[in-house]
Amino acid sequence: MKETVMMMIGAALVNNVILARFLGLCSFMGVTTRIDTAAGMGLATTFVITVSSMADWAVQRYLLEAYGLGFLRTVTFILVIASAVQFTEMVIRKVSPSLFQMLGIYLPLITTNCAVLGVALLLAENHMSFIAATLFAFASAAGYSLVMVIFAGLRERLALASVPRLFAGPPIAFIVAGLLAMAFMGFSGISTV
Amino acid sequence: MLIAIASLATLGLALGGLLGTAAYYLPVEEDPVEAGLLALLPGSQCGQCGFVGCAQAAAALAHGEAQPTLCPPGGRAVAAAIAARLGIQVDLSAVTDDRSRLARVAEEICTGCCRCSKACSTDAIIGAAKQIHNVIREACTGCGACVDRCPTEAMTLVPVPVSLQHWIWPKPAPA
Amino acid sequence: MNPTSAMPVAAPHTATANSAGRIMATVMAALAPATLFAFWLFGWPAIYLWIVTIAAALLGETLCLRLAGREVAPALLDGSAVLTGWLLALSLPPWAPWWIGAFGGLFATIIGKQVFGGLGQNLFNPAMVARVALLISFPVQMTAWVAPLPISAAAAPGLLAGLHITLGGLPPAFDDIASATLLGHVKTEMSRGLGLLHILSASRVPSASLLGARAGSLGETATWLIAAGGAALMFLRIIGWQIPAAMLAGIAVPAALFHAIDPDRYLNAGTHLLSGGAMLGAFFIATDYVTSPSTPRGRLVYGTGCGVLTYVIRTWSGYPEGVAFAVLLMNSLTPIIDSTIKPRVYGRDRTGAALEPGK
Amino acid sequence: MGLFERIFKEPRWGVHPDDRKRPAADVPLRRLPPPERIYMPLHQHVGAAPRPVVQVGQKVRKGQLLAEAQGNISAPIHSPVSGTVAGIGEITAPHASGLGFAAISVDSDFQDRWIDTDPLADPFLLSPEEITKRTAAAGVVGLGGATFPSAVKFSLGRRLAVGTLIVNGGECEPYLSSDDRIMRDYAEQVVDGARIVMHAIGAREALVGIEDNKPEAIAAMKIAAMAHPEVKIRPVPARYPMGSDKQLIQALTGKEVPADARAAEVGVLVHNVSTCAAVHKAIRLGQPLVERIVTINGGAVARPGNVFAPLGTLVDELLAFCGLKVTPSRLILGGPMMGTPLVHGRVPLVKGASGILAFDAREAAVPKTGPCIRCGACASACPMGLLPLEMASRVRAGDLDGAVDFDLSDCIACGCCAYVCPAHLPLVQYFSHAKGELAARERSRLRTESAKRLAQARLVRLEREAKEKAEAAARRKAERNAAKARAAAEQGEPA
Repeated sequence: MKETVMMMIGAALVNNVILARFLGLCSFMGVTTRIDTAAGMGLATTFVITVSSMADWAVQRYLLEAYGLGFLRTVTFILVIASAVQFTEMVIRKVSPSLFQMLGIYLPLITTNCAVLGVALLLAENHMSFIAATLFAFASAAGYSLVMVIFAGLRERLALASVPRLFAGPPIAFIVAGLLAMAFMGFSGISTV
Repeated sequence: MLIAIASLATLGLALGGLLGTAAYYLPVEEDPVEAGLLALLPGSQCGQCGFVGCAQAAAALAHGEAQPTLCPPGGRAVAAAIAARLGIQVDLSAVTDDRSRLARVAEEICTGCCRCSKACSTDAIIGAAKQIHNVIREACTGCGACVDRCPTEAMTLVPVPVSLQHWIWPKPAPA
Repeated sequence: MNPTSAMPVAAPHTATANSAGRIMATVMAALAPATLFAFWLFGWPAIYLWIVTIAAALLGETLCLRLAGREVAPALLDGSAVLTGWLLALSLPPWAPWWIGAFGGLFATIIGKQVFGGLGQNLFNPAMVARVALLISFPVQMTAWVAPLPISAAAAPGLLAGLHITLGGLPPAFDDIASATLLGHVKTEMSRGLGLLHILSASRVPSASLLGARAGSLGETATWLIAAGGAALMFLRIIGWQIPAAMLAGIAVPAALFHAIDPDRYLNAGTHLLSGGAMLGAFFIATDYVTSPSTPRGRLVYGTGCGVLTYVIRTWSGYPEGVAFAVLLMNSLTPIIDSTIKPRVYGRDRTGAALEPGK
Repeated sequence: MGLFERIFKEPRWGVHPDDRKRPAADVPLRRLPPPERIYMPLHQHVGAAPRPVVQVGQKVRKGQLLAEAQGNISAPIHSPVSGTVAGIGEITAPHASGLGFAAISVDSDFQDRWIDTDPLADPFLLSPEEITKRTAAAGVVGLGGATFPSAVKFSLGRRLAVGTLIVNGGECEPYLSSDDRIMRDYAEQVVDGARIVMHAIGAREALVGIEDNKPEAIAAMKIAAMAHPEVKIRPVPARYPMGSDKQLIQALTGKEVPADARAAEVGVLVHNVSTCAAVHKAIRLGQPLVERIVTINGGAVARPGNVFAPLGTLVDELLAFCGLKVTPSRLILGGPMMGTPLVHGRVPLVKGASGILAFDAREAAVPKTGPCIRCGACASACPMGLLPLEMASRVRAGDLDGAVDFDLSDCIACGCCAYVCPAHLPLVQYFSHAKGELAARERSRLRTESAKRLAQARLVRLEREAKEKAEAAARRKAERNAAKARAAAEQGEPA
């Protein structure tokens, strides 16, 4: 129990997908201009990461390892992820056309969001149980969503600040991301997973 | 090798089938964006945006081929509404607002040819043939379509003076 | 008689005499007693470091304003750069080499503040940005603490010796006064598998004395003077009670709870409150206007977050002290707190809907 | 106030500026002799402008109708002097823009001959409707500055069965003392006016809220109200903006007016003390509203005080009457917190002007603005519970909708936020600008909609015309064919 909690905290905060592993940076910079968009992206990605990690766990265990097809791992994982993304896209388009509009190109691009593949590959490396793998994937995704929303909040305020022309736009966003990563370093040592 | 091909093919087929089923149960109606945009535009088909009419402008907006600020008669209200509908940020400072100009007939030159009233998309010009025409202020959008049609240059656009009720405090100078 | 001007002057036509500069000056006055006490404890090197840090902060500010082509004098006179440097100096090891202060001061005003557009625009507390950057870049220098050696003591470095320490580093002659902070000492010993009761009963434990004569940063020693300065600021309505109270409670409540569960593993609440930057953080750092929420209820949430995160980082993470990290983390949440926790508007309920006329 | 309270008590709304009401408030009321010419603006109230009914050269008497009300919300104006109508033209409006508006100028004959008034011994025998009608005919509007036609409020109060009349004697603006003066010198008129208003709206009680920094006014009003237990004098703490309707209602009754609703919907109606006195004059004496008490104050004024002056008097003449020590650096109509800056002194006195301030250079100095440090002083000062810093930063960035999300529409422009701002940001100007922009946007949206309706109507018309044309052509063709067939048949018959 304690190990599971520590593992989840580690996945969400200490080794945060964005701030510590530097994965999923394109959506991190791309759809964080508004909090609600970032939250929508976080939810969509959380769903995709959790579902595809579960499926990938099964594929890894019962297909790739069982038949010695390790070399096919990336291809099959991408296949599974792409399907999950397509499914998510359909649901969002049906349920919230405006969110669909706002996420725009970044929604199909979840497929190539390295955070998704990254988490799946990490799981494949670590040989966790199904439950642990699912929780790890969910915690990583939650950490991703948390940072997305925090960063969107910061950028919303940044949009109102009189940033010097030289730093306006991506430069200041990267500086903020760096400072945020620095703040998250405070968690280091809580969990070693 | 065969196992690899077979397993990939099976996986692909299974996922494809899943998605197909999902697509069947989650159909999406025709893109409502264009219709929504058309509803926001003035519909006077004045052509100042460079498109033939408002429907074409709405289509261009929906496909991202035009800026939300394309509609001069709509002013900032329409530009802001379009930007909100498309979920994009737009700089409204360049959009002029508040019916700055109105058409006026110079009565001493007007020949009563009726060309201007035919061009007006909001029926804002009244007057029968051989009679001096006049502009209904409330109906004029200041689009200027009549100005081009007038053979005697009797139509002009004149600025509307700011009234007490319409005066706006200037934005404070940046500190 | 024709007093026309190009742009009409909008109401109100009268204003308070208060100004940003006056607020900063008051905060500095509130900090002064604690700083002087710490100077007395740590002697000349501490004074030199304090001067270097503030000078670097001012230099960074001037440099950026020059580059941006903006007026330098008004921005310097508002005192915010001095205050940033001052707070940073209070959070450094008192005998740290000069370049720690110089790097920190420049980092604080340039990266922490001016790249955002100057006063009021930054998202993170500049002093804490610099402290964290120093801590993760120069862990050795940033954890080289010394035991207090009052300026009046015979062994204390004098004017020139002090300068030598600041410029050239700690000479071997003073090796025996090298010490650790209480929190740092506990963390190191516990990582060796020792229990808290055992650690604290051993000799050579850094003291947690009430008066504050112990190893630590300048702002860590004079706890009661810091608290008194903070109370004065509250009395003058410069800061509200919400952030300090919530932050101290956020540290004390979990500390008391865990201490009650297992006194061998968790320090008690009093030690937590009197150690490290808890007081300085609660009264002077977390209360920074720019990077904290602007509503009373938002400040309660923010303060509680600062306190709890401080406790969590002190207790479970790799760092012995967590105030700086906690403040930065809560700074990052401030925009979200501000956009979700709003005061109730007259004539509306908490959700923003108009009240029912019948009621 | 104890230490505990200072630290832990939630700061209340509002601010406490130096009131600077004295010595002007203590100087006895003076009366301005009729000026040579007055300029009576047509549009001195909220609502439609009245229509002039006099001609140039016409002889008028004091109180004679100059322009009659038009529409539901409007008010007539009457001549403040006796004399000759000199013209109908434009004069600079008491407005920050310095734009002009229409006014009727009357040359005074210095006789001050009133029209034949119709005094009324007992107004309580009249029906409320009749009182409302007479108040409307007298041109009485809210004299506290809102200038909403009083009679319209009476009808509203009657319709919504308002039980409580609140008489606003708050006068929380610094420098101003015209309401204070009217309560001290004409307390009977105010109390009688309040009772007439109660009768007109059917209220059971009247609560007179007076800030406790006016002890003389409170004493005078208490004596005047002694015989009328239904009129209750209620001192309220002096705190700006206590004179704002919503805040005074809350302080006196504990009720809160819902957003986007009128005070009458929670069973109260607010009238200013000067308005009550004007109602008294209109009903008891039959005198229309042609003059008012105005405070002349400020560092540039030699003999500050309150002056009884005919409406339409130029500000310059009022200032000359009180004397000027130095050339004013700024002229303000109203109080320093919400008043309107005037571009020059050739501006007429209007019904809603409770004070004219002539500031010397020291008072008019505009502090240098700095960046917002997010101290939140504005948020704790805001009597409406808004977040001015958030609204202003959004307006500054051009995000008006974002400002509206922070309830910009609830801002009453009281000026507390800008007053307390340590960075001296012109917050009220940001909000006024945004409100104006939003109103312009709304106008342009309505215009777009109407243009769309017109365009559609035109399309329908063009279609109908085309159809009618086609039908007419078809009919003609059918007729021709029929005629042809008939002709063929006729030709065929004989054959």
